[in-house]
Amino acid sequence: MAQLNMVKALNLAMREGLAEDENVIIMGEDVGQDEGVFRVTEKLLAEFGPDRVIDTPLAEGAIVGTAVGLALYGMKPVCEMQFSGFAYQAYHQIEGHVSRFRNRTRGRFGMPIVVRMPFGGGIRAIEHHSESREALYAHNPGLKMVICSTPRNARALLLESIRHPDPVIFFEPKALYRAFKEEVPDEPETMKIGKAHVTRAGEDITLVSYGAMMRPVLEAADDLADEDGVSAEVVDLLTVSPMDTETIAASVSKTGRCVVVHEGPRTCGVGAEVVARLVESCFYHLEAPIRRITGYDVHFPYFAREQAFLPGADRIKRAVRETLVC
Amino acid sequence: MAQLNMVKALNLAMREGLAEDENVIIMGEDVGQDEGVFRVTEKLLAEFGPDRVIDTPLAEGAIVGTAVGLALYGMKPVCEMQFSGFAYQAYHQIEGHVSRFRNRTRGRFGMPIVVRMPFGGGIRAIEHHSESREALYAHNPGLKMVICSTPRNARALLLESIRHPDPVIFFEPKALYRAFKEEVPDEPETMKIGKAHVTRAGEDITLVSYGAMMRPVLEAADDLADEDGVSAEVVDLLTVSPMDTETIAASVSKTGRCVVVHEGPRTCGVGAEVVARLVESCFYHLEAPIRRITGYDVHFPYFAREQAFLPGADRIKRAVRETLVC
Amino acid sequence: MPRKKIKVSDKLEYLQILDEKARIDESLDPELDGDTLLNLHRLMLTTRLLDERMLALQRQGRIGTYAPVRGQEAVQIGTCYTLRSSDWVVQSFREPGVCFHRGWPIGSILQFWGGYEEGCAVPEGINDTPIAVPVASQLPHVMGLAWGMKMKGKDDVAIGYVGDGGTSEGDFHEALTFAGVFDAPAIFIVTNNQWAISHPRSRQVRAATLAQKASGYGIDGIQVDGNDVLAVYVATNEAIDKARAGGGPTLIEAVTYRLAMHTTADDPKKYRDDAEVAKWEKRDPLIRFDAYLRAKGVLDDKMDEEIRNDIKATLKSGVEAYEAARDVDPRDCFKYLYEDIPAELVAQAAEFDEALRHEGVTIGH
Amino acid sequence: MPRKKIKVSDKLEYLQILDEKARIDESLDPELDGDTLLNLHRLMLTTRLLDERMLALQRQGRIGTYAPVRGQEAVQIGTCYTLRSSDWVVQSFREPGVCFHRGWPIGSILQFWGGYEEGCAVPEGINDTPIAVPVASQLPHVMGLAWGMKMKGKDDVAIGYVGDGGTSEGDFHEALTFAGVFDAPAIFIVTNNQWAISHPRSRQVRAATLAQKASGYGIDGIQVDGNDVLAVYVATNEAIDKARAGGGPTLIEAVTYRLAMHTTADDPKKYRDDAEVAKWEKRDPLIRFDAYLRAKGVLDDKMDEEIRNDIKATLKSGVEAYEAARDVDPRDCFKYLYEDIPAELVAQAAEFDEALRHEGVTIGH
Ligand SMILES: Cc1ncc(C[n+]2csc(CCOP(=O)(O)OP(=O)(O)O)c2C)c(N)n1
Ligand SMILES: Cc1ncc(C[n+]2csc(CCOP(=O)(O)OP(=O)(O)O)c2C)c(N)n1
Ligand SMILES: [Mg+2]
Ligand SMILES: [Mg+2]
Repeated sequence: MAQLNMVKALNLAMREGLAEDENVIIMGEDVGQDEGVFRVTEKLLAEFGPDRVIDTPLAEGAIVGTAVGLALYGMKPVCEMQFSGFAYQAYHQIEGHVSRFRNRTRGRFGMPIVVRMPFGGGIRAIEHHSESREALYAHNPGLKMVICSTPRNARALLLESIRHPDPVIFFEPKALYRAFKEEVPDEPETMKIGKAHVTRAGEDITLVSYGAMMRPVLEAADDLADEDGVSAEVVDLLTVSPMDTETIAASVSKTGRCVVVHEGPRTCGVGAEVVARLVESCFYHLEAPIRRITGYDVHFPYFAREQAFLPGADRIKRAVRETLVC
Repeated sequence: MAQLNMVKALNLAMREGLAEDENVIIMGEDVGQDEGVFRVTEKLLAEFGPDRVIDTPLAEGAIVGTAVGLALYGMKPVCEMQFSGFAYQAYHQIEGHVSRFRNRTRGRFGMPIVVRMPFGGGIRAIEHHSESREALYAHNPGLKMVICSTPRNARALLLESIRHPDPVIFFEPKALYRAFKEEVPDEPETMKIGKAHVTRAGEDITLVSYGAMMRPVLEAADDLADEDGVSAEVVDLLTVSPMDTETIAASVSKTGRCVVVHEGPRTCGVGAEVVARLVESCFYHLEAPIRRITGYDVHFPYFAREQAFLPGADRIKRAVRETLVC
Repeated sequence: MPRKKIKVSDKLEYLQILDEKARIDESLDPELDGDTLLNLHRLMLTTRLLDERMLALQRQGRIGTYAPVRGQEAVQIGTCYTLRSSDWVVQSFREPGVCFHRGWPIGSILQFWGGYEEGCAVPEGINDTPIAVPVASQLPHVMGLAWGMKMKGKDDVAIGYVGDGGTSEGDFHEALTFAGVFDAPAIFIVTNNQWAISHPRSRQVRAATLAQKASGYGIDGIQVDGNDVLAVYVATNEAIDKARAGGGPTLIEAVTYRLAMHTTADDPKKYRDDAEVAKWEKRDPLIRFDAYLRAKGVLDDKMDEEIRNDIKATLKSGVEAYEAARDVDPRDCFKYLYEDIPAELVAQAAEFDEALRHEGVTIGH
Repeated sequence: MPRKKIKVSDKLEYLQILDEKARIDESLDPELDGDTLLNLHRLMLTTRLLDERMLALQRQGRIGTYAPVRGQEAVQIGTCYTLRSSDWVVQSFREPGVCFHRGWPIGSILQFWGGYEEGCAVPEGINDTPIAVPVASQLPHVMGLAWGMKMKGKDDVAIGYVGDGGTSEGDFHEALTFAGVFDAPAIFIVTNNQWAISHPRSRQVRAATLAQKASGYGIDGIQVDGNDVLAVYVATNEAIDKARAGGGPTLIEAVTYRLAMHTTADDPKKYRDDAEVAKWEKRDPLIRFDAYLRAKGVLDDKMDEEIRNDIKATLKSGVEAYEAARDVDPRDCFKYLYEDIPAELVAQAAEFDEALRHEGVTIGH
């Protein structure tokens, strides 16, 4: 067991993926010599050589589009988008081909591609470097949309994603890259895609979230226990799509109340989907309206204003308190 | 008053837009000489000349990206994406610039751009020609997302969109292009963006929909009245974003029950947003779970299978009946 | 010295072997044997007759909108004729001739235009991708496939098709950029048929040729008479041989003409003159090659009739196979989306099931 | 005739006027007057000193990550020097020198890197776009602006900047394609500083020059010594004059070097040799021009000191203006999104308001 931060944990998963399957390759802008702008691909070029860890020219569409061709030829490309804000340049390849090939060819050609991208705010970055648009991929049939939240699940989910036969959009909460360390098993560990995780058990209310927002959510849950004697259950979606309705519905059926938290814009976001599923699956257990604490439907502000903008524990606590008195 | 189909009504709005403001231009693939693959731009080149109605090379990114530059220079480009399925090639321009310029420049440069695109299934077209992904644009701050459903509102909303100071993504339900005619006033008529329309008043349940799905929804409402004596109120969103929460909440506060219908994928779709808003705004009036009758979270099938796939009146009626017995 | 000329790619050439009057340039004659020549003829004729049959089927409502290929047969057959089955073909949406030669059943080709995913279910043993609808989006796949071959140490090649219109898309640029940098055994065929729906080649880009784009990527480019199957054959095979030998990518612009409408939903009279079409009718690649073969004594009326009868029989059984397979299950949209169907889709599939049961939906057309 | 050479753009040239030893090619000397020469010097020096100040501010935590421009001053100043205020400049994200000359207040330039949208609030009267972060995405805007000018019958031009890395993006290709077809008065400056973060120019595209890409679009291209402000000046002005006269777009590749890190978050030691940097240090555009001006008698120590003092004063008051304006209201993210704030955003704004009130959030840094 090693204490790793998320960057090292993700790096470990890629090293394992490269080592266990010669068809796995890492490709993207600055992932080789530079070891990634966040150093997530550290030492991989040195260890596996330039045929496995590949610096590409600056064109996201071709990174993903080339990966489609590589996957057709039996490779398993792990692509990096330097920031999720530049994945739109590749969106037509993701929507048009990555997500469709297996279905289109009636199973003849799968797309075992991972598209990794750092997302979310909080690191004082310039415009286009702080957005959270997981909903775009969740809305797109044929993709799995995975978001890690701790070093251990980052490693386990990324390794699973690399092994996965279908395309995975893998969002990395960059605010957590070096935020804390966690014990990560030495032996390859994976977690199933499509399973949410009850991070904290509770009785009075369910908090649903994922990614970097798990931190203020857990902080809020602790505070609520201390300050209000409220027992909040916290569910980390981990896979945003396909969503683990069962786990969130089981929790909310028990607690009767729910607040869902994410950074991305509210309208048609993952929060809306959580609410809709809860209404469909446990309407009669709901004792109060479900609140969404999310990014507002505006552009993520430049970094001088970002801390004020990002949902924090205080906002979550207030929503919980308001929900509890309903 | 003339009886017009939707194609003619949209054409009228563009003619009016071109005539009243010399900064308005129409641009896109095959919009000039060919008059659009659906003939929506019929006679516009002949009438306004090649400086106002412009055939472009085949590159959606540049159509929208060029429009950004034109808008900066004071023009009002009305861009056509030949099908919404090819707008992903321009998504980075829409997300990255069209939706951001006013905010980014603190109001110095607005983006009075309309991006028109036919969407939705039902016309026996090949792959990528039948999708409904309005949610992508609704989720994107800084855009208005408008969807017409009849010739009259098509004309009124498009003319309003052309005059609008902010970018409008204008979805045209191609299945309705020539489906029926409606009286369209001779005098320029507009409708406000951001207002939903109660198309049919009722008491027992609210049906929320938009675009081509309005047809089976209204058919279902009629049938329900005839067959079950059920009085369904039908709300046509018309603007998907910003959504007119007030109108749908008022309706559901009255009826206590709701079914929302759209063609696009369910997860993180507009239906989820409608449900989430109703839960937030009229939870205590809800007497039954809100059902979503939508496209499934799979790829829209090729056309041999599309009629089976598309939500129809029968599916809607069953959902209503199930909701009414809750 | 300070204001100096920069030398760039003076290698760009135009190649024609069999001219419009069916005269051969002996110095360039690839001297193919009689069987090969006849086979090229047979394949071009198959493409032509298949195309005509598709148009008829469309008019009869037995398939949907169709994109005809009349006039472009030499590009299709000349480029794919010598490919191995271990090579990969990445088609655009107007390559029925290529598909046929690569072994796609006629029924399968019909299925795409009939609205069946089955038409994209690439038959086992065929290393091709199915029709790609978003223009030019398939070109990065060519590059990826070719690069995979190089990584795996194979001497195979990947060949991809795009139209003149498609060369304006960003995907074209990015694919060729990558192909050059990674020196991939990729061959990009631009079928310059002069039109992108209603948009003429001259307004697609201001450059005089599309082949000259190659220079910007540091790769070889050549322009060929796309109505001369021998020129197409020779240029492609040079590119293939070079790629197999590790010589990297090539861009081939094949100059031809779309004699018919863009698709059956299109009316070309709105944007082009009959006179232009008539001019190109005279350059029909089949007429030219037919005349050459007859002059050479490789083909005569009797053989031609036999070939036609053969083709008609093939088409007939293809259409029959297509029509026999029209009864499909709409519920399989859930079946192939992922390797394993996730729980939430199991629930949605059940919902769909129930809906269909209630609606008593007729399956197929 | 059948296998014939195709002639393409033999116009591609490389231009250098002032060589690395500060020797001028008299035949190419634009013979600028002393004031102009001094102004070019002053502007390059301002760019250099501003850049140094930014790096210092970043190290002190007074701004965030910054993308330095050291070594590229001649490209910036030479390309924008003669622009009119009615022309438009579309910057990338590494053009502080251009912004300064165009009239952007230093404070405004600092605000972008300090994390304030105010740094993108283009000052009234300036016809420029703000920093564009997604690489190459700004190039279609150049084309659109230029086309607008043409439509409106103006003899203005639009000039846009992109890096060597940016030339690989689809947006580059599409913008130049459109510019050629619509013959827009657009000038595309490729600042080839040899690196795109860690990716070297040689691996960005296999072509020997970036300028030769012009041929694929049927437009003029030229490569200039980007460390020679006179060459940059002359090449750009030729392009500007041509564009004003209706001669259409030009692609200019300015060959230079990014002497510092990609951004302050980058460590170039990971991917390039000190020796390479040292080689380019010797080609520093400021050293070369300084030597030339002194030899010519246009500049001496005293004048240089005066100029430096002037610049320092400007920078000082710019930094002060920046720091004085740091107290901003985060709630204005709702204010500028649309011309009129929609009802649903009014509600969300109220929610935000309340949240801030409860949290007692400190505004600014
Ligand atoms: C990205 C994209 N945009 C638009 C279309 C609609 N469309 C289909 S074919 C076509 C023209 C293609 O022209 P070209 O590349 O020359 O191929 P051709 O049709 O001549 O074979 C267009 C615009 C599309 N399929 N994909
Ligand atoms: C579309 C996009 N992809 C990736 C990035 C991240 N990124 C920022 S600058 C840069 C390199 C740019 O290189 P170049 O175009 O040569 O400009 P330079 O940095 O040398 O000025 C990259 C990859 C981005 N900003 N936009
Ligand atoms: Mg064409
Ligand atoms: Mg660079």
